[in-house]
Amino acid sequence: MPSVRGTVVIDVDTCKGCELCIDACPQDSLALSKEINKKGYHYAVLIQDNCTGCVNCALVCPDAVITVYRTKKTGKAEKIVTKQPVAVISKVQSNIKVSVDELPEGKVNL
Amino acid sequence: MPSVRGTVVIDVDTCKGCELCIDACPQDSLALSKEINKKGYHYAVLIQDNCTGCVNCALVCPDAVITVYRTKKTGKAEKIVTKQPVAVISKVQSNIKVSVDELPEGKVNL
Amino acid sequence: MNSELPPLDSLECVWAKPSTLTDTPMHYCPGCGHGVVHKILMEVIQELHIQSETIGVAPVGCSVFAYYYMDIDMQEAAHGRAAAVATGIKRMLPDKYVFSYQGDGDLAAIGTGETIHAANRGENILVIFINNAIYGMTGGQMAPTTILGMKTTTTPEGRDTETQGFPFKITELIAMLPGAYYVTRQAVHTPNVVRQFKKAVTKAFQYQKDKKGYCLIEVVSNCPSGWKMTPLESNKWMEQNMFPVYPLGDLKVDGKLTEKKS
Amino acid sequence: MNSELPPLDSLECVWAKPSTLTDTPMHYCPGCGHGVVHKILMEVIQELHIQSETIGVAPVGCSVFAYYYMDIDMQEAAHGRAAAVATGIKRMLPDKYVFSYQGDGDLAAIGTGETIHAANRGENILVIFINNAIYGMTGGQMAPTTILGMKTTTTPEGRDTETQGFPFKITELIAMLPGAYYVTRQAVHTPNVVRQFKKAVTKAFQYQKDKKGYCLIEVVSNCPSGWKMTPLESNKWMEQNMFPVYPLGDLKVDGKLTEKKS
Amino acid sequence: MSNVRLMKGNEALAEAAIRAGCRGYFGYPITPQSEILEYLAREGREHGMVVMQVESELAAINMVYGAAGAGARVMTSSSSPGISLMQEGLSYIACAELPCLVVNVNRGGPGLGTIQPSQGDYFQATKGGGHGDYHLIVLAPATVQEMADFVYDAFDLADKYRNPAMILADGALGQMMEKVIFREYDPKASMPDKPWATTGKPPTRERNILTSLHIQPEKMEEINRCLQVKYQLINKDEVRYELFYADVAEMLVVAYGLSSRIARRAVEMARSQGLSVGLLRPITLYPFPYQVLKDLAQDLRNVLVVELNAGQMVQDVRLGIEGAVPVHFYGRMGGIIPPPEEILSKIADLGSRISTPQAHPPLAENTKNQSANLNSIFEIAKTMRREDEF
Amino acid sequence: MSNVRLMKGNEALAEAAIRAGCRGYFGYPITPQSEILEYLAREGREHGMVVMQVESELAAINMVYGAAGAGARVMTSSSSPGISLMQEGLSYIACAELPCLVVNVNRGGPGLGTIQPSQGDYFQATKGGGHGDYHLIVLAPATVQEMADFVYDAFDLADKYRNPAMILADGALGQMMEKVIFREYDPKASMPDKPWATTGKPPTRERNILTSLHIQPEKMEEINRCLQVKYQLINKDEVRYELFYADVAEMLVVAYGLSSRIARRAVEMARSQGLSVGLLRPITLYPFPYQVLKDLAQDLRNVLVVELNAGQMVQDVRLGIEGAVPVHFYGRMGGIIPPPEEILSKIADLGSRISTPQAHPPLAENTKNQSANLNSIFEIAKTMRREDEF
Amino acid sequence: MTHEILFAGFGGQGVLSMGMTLAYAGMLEGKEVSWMPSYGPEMRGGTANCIVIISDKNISSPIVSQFDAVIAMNQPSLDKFEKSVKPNGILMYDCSNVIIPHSRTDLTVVPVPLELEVMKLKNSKVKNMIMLGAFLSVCQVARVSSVMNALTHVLPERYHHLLDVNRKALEQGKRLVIEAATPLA
Amino acid sequence: MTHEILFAGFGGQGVLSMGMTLAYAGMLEGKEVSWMPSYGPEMRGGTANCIVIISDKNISSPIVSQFDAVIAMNQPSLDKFEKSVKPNGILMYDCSNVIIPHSRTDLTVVPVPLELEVMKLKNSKVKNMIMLGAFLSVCQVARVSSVMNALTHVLPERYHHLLDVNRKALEQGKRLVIEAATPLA
Ligand SMILES: Cc1ncc(C[n+]2csc(CCOP(=O)(O)OP(=O)(O)O)c2C)c(N)n1
Ligand SMILES: Cc1ncc(C[n+]2csc(CCOP(=O)(O)OP(=O)(O)O)c2C)c(N)n1
Ligand code: SF4
Ligand code: SF4
Ligand code: SF4
Ligand code: SF4
Ligand code: SF4
Ligand code: SF4
Ligand SMILES: [Mg+2]
Ligand SMILES: [Mg+2]
Repeated sequence: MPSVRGTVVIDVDTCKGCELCIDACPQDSLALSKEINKKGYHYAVLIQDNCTGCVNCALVCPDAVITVYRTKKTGKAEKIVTKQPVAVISKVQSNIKVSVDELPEGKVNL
Repeated sequence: MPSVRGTVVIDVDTCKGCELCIDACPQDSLALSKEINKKGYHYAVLIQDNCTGCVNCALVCPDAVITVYRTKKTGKAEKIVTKQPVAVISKVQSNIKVSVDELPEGKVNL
Repeated sequence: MNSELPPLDSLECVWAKPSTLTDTPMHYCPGCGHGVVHKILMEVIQELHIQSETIGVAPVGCSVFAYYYMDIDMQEAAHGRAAAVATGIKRMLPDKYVFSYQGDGDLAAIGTGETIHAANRGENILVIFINNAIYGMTGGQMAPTTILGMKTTTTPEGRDTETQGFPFKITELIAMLPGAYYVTRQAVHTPNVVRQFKKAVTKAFQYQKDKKGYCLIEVVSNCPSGWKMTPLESNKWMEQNMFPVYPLGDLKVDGKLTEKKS
Repeated sequence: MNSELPPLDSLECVWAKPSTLTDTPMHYCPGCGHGVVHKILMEVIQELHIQSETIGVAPVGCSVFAYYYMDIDMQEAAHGRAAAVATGIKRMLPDKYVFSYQGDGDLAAIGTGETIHAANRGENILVIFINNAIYGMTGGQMAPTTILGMKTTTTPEGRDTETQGFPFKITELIAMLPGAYYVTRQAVHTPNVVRQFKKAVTKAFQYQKDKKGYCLIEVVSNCPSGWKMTPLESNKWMEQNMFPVYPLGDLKVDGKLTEKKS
Repeated sequence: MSNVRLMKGNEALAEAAIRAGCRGYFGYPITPQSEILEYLAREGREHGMVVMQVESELAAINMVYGAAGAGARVMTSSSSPGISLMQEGLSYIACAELPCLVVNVNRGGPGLGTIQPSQGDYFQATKGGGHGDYHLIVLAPATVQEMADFVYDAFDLADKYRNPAMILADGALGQMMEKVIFREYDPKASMPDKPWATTGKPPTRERNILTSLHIQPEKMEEINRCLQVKYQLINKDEVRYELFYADVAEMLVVAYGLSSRIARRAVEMARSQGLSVGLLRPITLYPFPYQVLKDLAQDLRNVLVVELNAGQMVQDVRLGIEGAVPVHFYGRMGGIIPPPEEILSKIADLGSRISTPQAHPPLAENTKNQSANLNSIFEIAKTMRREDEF
Repeated sequence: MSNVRLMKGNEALAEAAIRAGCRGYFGYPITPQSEILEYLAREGREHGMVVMQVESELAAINMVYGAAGAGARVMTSSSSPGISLMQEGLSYIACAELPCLVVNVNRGGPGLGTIQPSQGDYFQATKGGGHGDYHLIVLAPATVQEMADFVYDAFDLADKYRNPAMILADGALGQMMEKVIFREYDPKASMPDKPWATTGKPPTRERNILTSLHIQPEKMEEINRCLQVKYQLINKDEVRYELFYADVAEMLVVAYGLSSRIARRAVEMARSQGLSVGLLRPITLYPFPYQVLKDLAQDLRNVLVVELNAGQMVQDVRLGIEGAVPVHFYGRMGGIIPPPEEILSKIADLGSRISTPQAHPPLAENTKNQSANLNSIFEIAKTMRREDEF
Repeated sequence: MTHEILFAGFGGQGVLSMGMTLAYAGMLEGKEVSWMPSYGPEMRGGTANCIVIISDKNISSPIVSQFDAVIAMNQPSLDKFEKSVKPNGILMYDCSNVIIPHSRTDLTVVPVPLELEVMKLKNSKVKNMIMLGAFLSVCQVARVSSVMNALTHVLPERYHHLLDVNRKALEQGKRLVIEAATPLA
Repeated sequence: MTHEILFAGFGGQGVLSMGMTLAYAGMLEGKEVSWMPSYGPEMRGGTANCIVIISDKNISSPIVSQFDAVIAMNQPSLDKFEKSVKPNGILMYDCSNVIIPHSRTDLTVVPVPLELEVMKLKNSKVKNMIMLGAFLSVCQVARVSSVMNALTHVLPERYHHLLDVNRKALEQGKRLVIEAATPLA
């Protein structure tokens, strides 16, 4: 059992099952689920409890859906701000606003 | 007196008096005229009979108004074609033609 | 699985999505490098506390929707004109941070003139250049950086020099310009290169603060959809085929060409 | 003066205006390098007997009227687009000779994209690039190649890098592109450099015949009017101030960078 | 049957270009027309065509200039923003009188807009988006078959008049599939000699110069007058349109391209409901069938113009009708395509008003009761009825 | 008297830009307007303005986009071919609703053309040379004084409506000198807040996004409808024109910019000869004074439109007149400026015809007796009378 | 006779090629045909769809809002387009994926348990052909043989090894409805 | 009162600045003024010219084709513009460079032997000011003092050392015509 223990929380609804985290995990702690999420993807899940909290998976995750925790203080904690819910959509112009509703899912040709 | 003798003929009406030929002549054979031509320029003239036909003046003349002759065969003669009068202006399109009349004199801003 | 660990709130969070990224799920294809670059860029902006001083420019390309994800003021630019738009912003707001985020089609094809002249003027901006060797957004056509022999929808027989010319190494050209202060080529497909990339971004913003001039970070990246591969295949293919043509590393640091480069 | 010489018809003519130049007097200012370049270009075309196989492209700039003087088929191109127009012609007529004749504003400012991509494609054309460090035709504004400190109507205090960036050495960039086969920097202000220049032009047409690809001949030239000098002063100024920034010589021959270059 | 195929509009157009003897294609990808480039990259190259994806639309149009000047049949294609980038080049091409084909598969604008079908580029295509007095010959296909057929016609007209021709389609015509029959066409037979082309000056002729520069205004005016005479000839001889039921109609619907098909369905529905409605479909947008409208105007009570924009061709219709009867407008924008029912209800609405012809509303009519407060634009827009005249 | 100066139009415009609080100029040299850049490079920089000669017009307009988006008053200027290169950028700016000033010192086109004055870019300026449904606010100065004054007005209108404004001048107005008085103007007082500008998102507000991309057609249509409502407001509130003697005139001459001054002299001459002629000078070309024409039409017998082009504004005049009376056209092209006497003789000619109002001639009227043989275009053009309707 | 048919479902369910195959078949039988896809971005929770028109006469509008038949491959499509079927028209849907069924009573409704059927063929990619086969037995808009034929043209050559399984799926779908219909009769 | 004056000659003869100086002087006297150059290329054998209008009222057209006065600095200008002088107008020209003199008889014609005069001043660059001075004594369109004043504004600062010689030239021109006129009187 590694000296540093950690764990990850994955937002499975937003995960796209790209497997990059799985490939990046030095502990082989991750795998794809059998189930699919509501977007139709098999998502990443923690399959072993040997996670060291090394952050590798989080670094390569393109969708930023992995949050990593550790049991031991690293002294870096103050640098890491846990995601706060933020209001993301703004009325940007007197008469034109960009709303999230119009954001397409998946590839768009322009 | 140099072994090779030559001379130049200058189209004084087209000369713009830039003096580049004068500067380029190793024999100091050239100078600007006192008179002005019909364009208002003092033009280049041969002032000494020490021309060697070295072609320097002709090479640097931007307006190609100098013709150079030599007394001695150089073996290069066949490469040099004396200027033949050519018809220069063509009717280029069914309805648009470029005519020399429209060519401006001197700097044009576009 | 995690049953042996204490509950989350007794743990220390060591990595979380930066607060400068919005909660909007990204529209990118699974495994696409754009997402990683977005994430790191926003992480650096958060860490440097410059969210309120940064203006981003997203021209056309898959990342045209970047402003949905980046929680900063942003302008969408016409295809190829990001460097000009960024110049306009920066010249009016010289004390703000300005970056553009451009694809290879945008930066190295239609925007060649703007790209090179912004660098040559030494515009004090950061340009993030995603080189995925293809036009992702329009469905997989050849990009200027497409490597020889590579098949795309417009080079069905593979890119050949006769009609299509050579893979265009614009980053090498830009490094030669006196106005360019920091020019580097990075990637984001493994944890280590992501760490490198983050350093590069941090450095570039610092340079911009110090008014050093033009910084360019090329990211050699994948396009699983355009290349018709799985994300993992695409990363492997990228290492094997793109890195030889586009080797990673710094080309110019502190206004000086690196050894490697010459 | 010539009274001691035999009459002209008993002499041998060793230099005369090439028959490929029309009789139309050129509109250029006295002492302007454009005329010399025209003359040599047409001389080479005459000597190679390719008048009937050559198509020239003259974009906007002082040389926009080149087609009045060159007795060959010619197209006038929009400002900056000569490389694109030449590409269009060459691709339709691959066995003809195609050249473009461009100023520094045309080639290195508005036409940067077209210039670089034609080179990168290795278009089998010859580009003659007149670098006079100024916009001659529009009355003496700064060009991308204007040297630092040089006064023009748009840099009344002299070019400074802050607003205007650096003198843009596009020829050096082009030499780096694999599609470029022959890249050289020449001048035309003394008999000897004119001879050199003529050799370069001859070589470039030969390469084009052999389908070697893109050739670029930069001519560092004067603009007495724009610089507000006499022709002789301008040539001196050019030697003293421009040659250090734009040193003459070959940058790339037979597809290989020269010693000098690296 | 081998010549009958089910094809996307974009592909049909590309295939026709090959058959029309097009020797060069220069383009840059943009949705919704990248299939043209992609199809030609596959099929065109096989037929020896020079097919180049180049660095930009600007480069593309100028390569077309050079290549057309070299005497070849050549083309480019793009969609709205890309076509905007070509405006300088088009003005040069028109003035130098170079025949070529430019395809605009119109999408919703302005700006980056959407990729959905639109007719928002009508003005740009017909009035000249570039500088100076010039015109493209503009053909507006309404079917995939016409996407193919008009390629031949466009090249032929371009060659005949030494004038750039444009096919103005839209995203839907580019993407939809229909049956196409490729008619027999021999490019060699229909291509005129091009003695003006810059192919290298043989000793037997004087040199050819292609230019649009004429520094003396007198000369430039002469050039312009030549162009105008040419446009008059085109206006006299090349107007094309289709009329449905117009002979017995009180109301005339005018629409082109995709919207003409929707309108036609609506007209059919309206007639089956007993309304006296006809349809005019301009096929050439430049030259525009002004005279047809003028002739019809006598017997009409009402005109309805349907476009996928905010009202552009409606100006040409009004110029043709010259105030003889009211001209109404119905438009959708941004890539929205109205179903026939929507047009039908507009027809029915106007039909019921036919008995009381009203004065033609001024352009700003609908703003009358609106507050000038700009902050409320958003609210105003929400309450605006679509059939408002804007 | 210190504020009274004798200046070239280009210089007056540049000086006014400094006084109007313009903080950024991005441009590229082109005759006949390079003096604007040159003046600002001298004087503007002294006043702390960012004055940049950049790599192209394309770069310039997109720098304007960025800089305007950053909340500053900014501008660019060019002449015809350069303006054509800006069309994509203008469409983006219009859709993203960024206020800025674009100056077109129109020269003779199409193509490279001449450098002499022209009004050949009217369509491009007023109908939108770029793609999609958008409009610039277009002001047409006729004096050097107005070259200066309209800079303030253009910036104010641009800011008020968040819309790009254009000053459409011509080579003569740029090059001629007249007396100019720079009126008091406090940019700070007249510049509205720009809470939408991308200046960096403080924690106190949501982020600002400037875009013209709306991938869902419904959204894009909404954007378009907002724009159209804005244009209606502009049409309602911002139409500007000048009327001379129109109240008592049987014939109305319509002309703008330089040609309006020549026409005005001609009208004065005609009136002194007893002819009943008035003059309408549209000052805003967009919005166009349609309603004024409609109102005047009742009492007129005849309209003559004078332009330095082949007939562009005449279409807008016809749209306003709606067939009520014949609308004639007189135009010179390619940089030719007719003297007042030339217009006078046209007025006199029509005046004598006033008693027998004739049907409005079709557009192609003058080609009727012409052979369709294209080879003879050159000859036809030579014999064409200039007052032909084309 | 004119048939106006809408095919709708998630992107990736083969909705577009289903329509394209039918259109091609119509063309093979000498009819006028049009196929209009909803191109562009797949909207969040939206549907991909295409309109196919097959007619003896020229087709005026390729876009209509009321259909003779709607084939819905998922719940959102059913929800969205049920109302777009003309009175007495056909509504066909994959009932294995649907929680809220149809509600109109003036239609010929054909729910098809695609999940079940596709398992029989051990190939989830051919759902669309099963559905198309089923549709053909409800509505004789084209002969099955023409559709079989059409497949050869519509499938890119690199997929021609899948021709057989696609044809089987078609036939299975066709039988399905005939069988289902028999006991009812 | 409105004066419409045309100055014409070769480029380089100072024709444009002659007009500009007069226009400036008019402005200094509170008049409306306009100066319209023939900008653009100097045409082969053509003339540079400018139209100056000075008026008490607003100036409508800055371009006219008939002038109250024409000042021609060379033969081509005389040839071209003699016909453009209004009846009873003024035609003034440099007679030292003219071979074919004027022919109209309905004008006040003032031939000025500029070559001669300029030699007196030993400065060939001030021909234009001599001519302007001469014109001012024929036609009181502006006071000489205003023109003197105007010169300060019209001459770029780097040429201000030439102010004096220009003023002298003006005066010389003015005297010239007065003297010439005296014996005639
Ligand atoms: C003027 C113009 N031309 C073309 C397009 C279409 N277009 C949009 S993005 C793009 C290229 C995308 O490639 P890249 O810049 O490499 O970005 P990626 O999608 O690969 O990240 C093109 C050609 C456009 N929007 N505007
Ligand atoms: C689109 C466009 N922009 C600007 C111009 C004006 N213009 C004509 S030539 C020129 C630059 C001339 O400089 P250069 O290319 O260096 O040629 P040179 O005259 O110095 O030989 C410019 C800006 C133009 N004709 N077209
Ligand atoms: S990298 Fe992220 S998106 Fe990809 S599988 Fe892992 S958690 Fe999911
Ligand atoms: S934090 Fe490290 S060990 Fe834990 S799952 Fe992620 S990559 Fe594996
Ligand atoms: S040929 Fe040589 S020597 Fe003779 S004049 Fe010319 S430069 Fe002088
Ligand atoms: S170089 Fe030529 S133009 Fe110049 S002075 Fe000599 S002869 Fe005359
Ligand atoms: S198309 Fe390519 S670049 Fe675009 S989002 Fe998908 S994978 Fe990424
Ligand atoms: S302006 Fe300069 S480049 Fe142009 S002709 Fe004169 S000297 Fe030559
Ligand atoms: Mg890319
Ligand atoms: Mg230059």
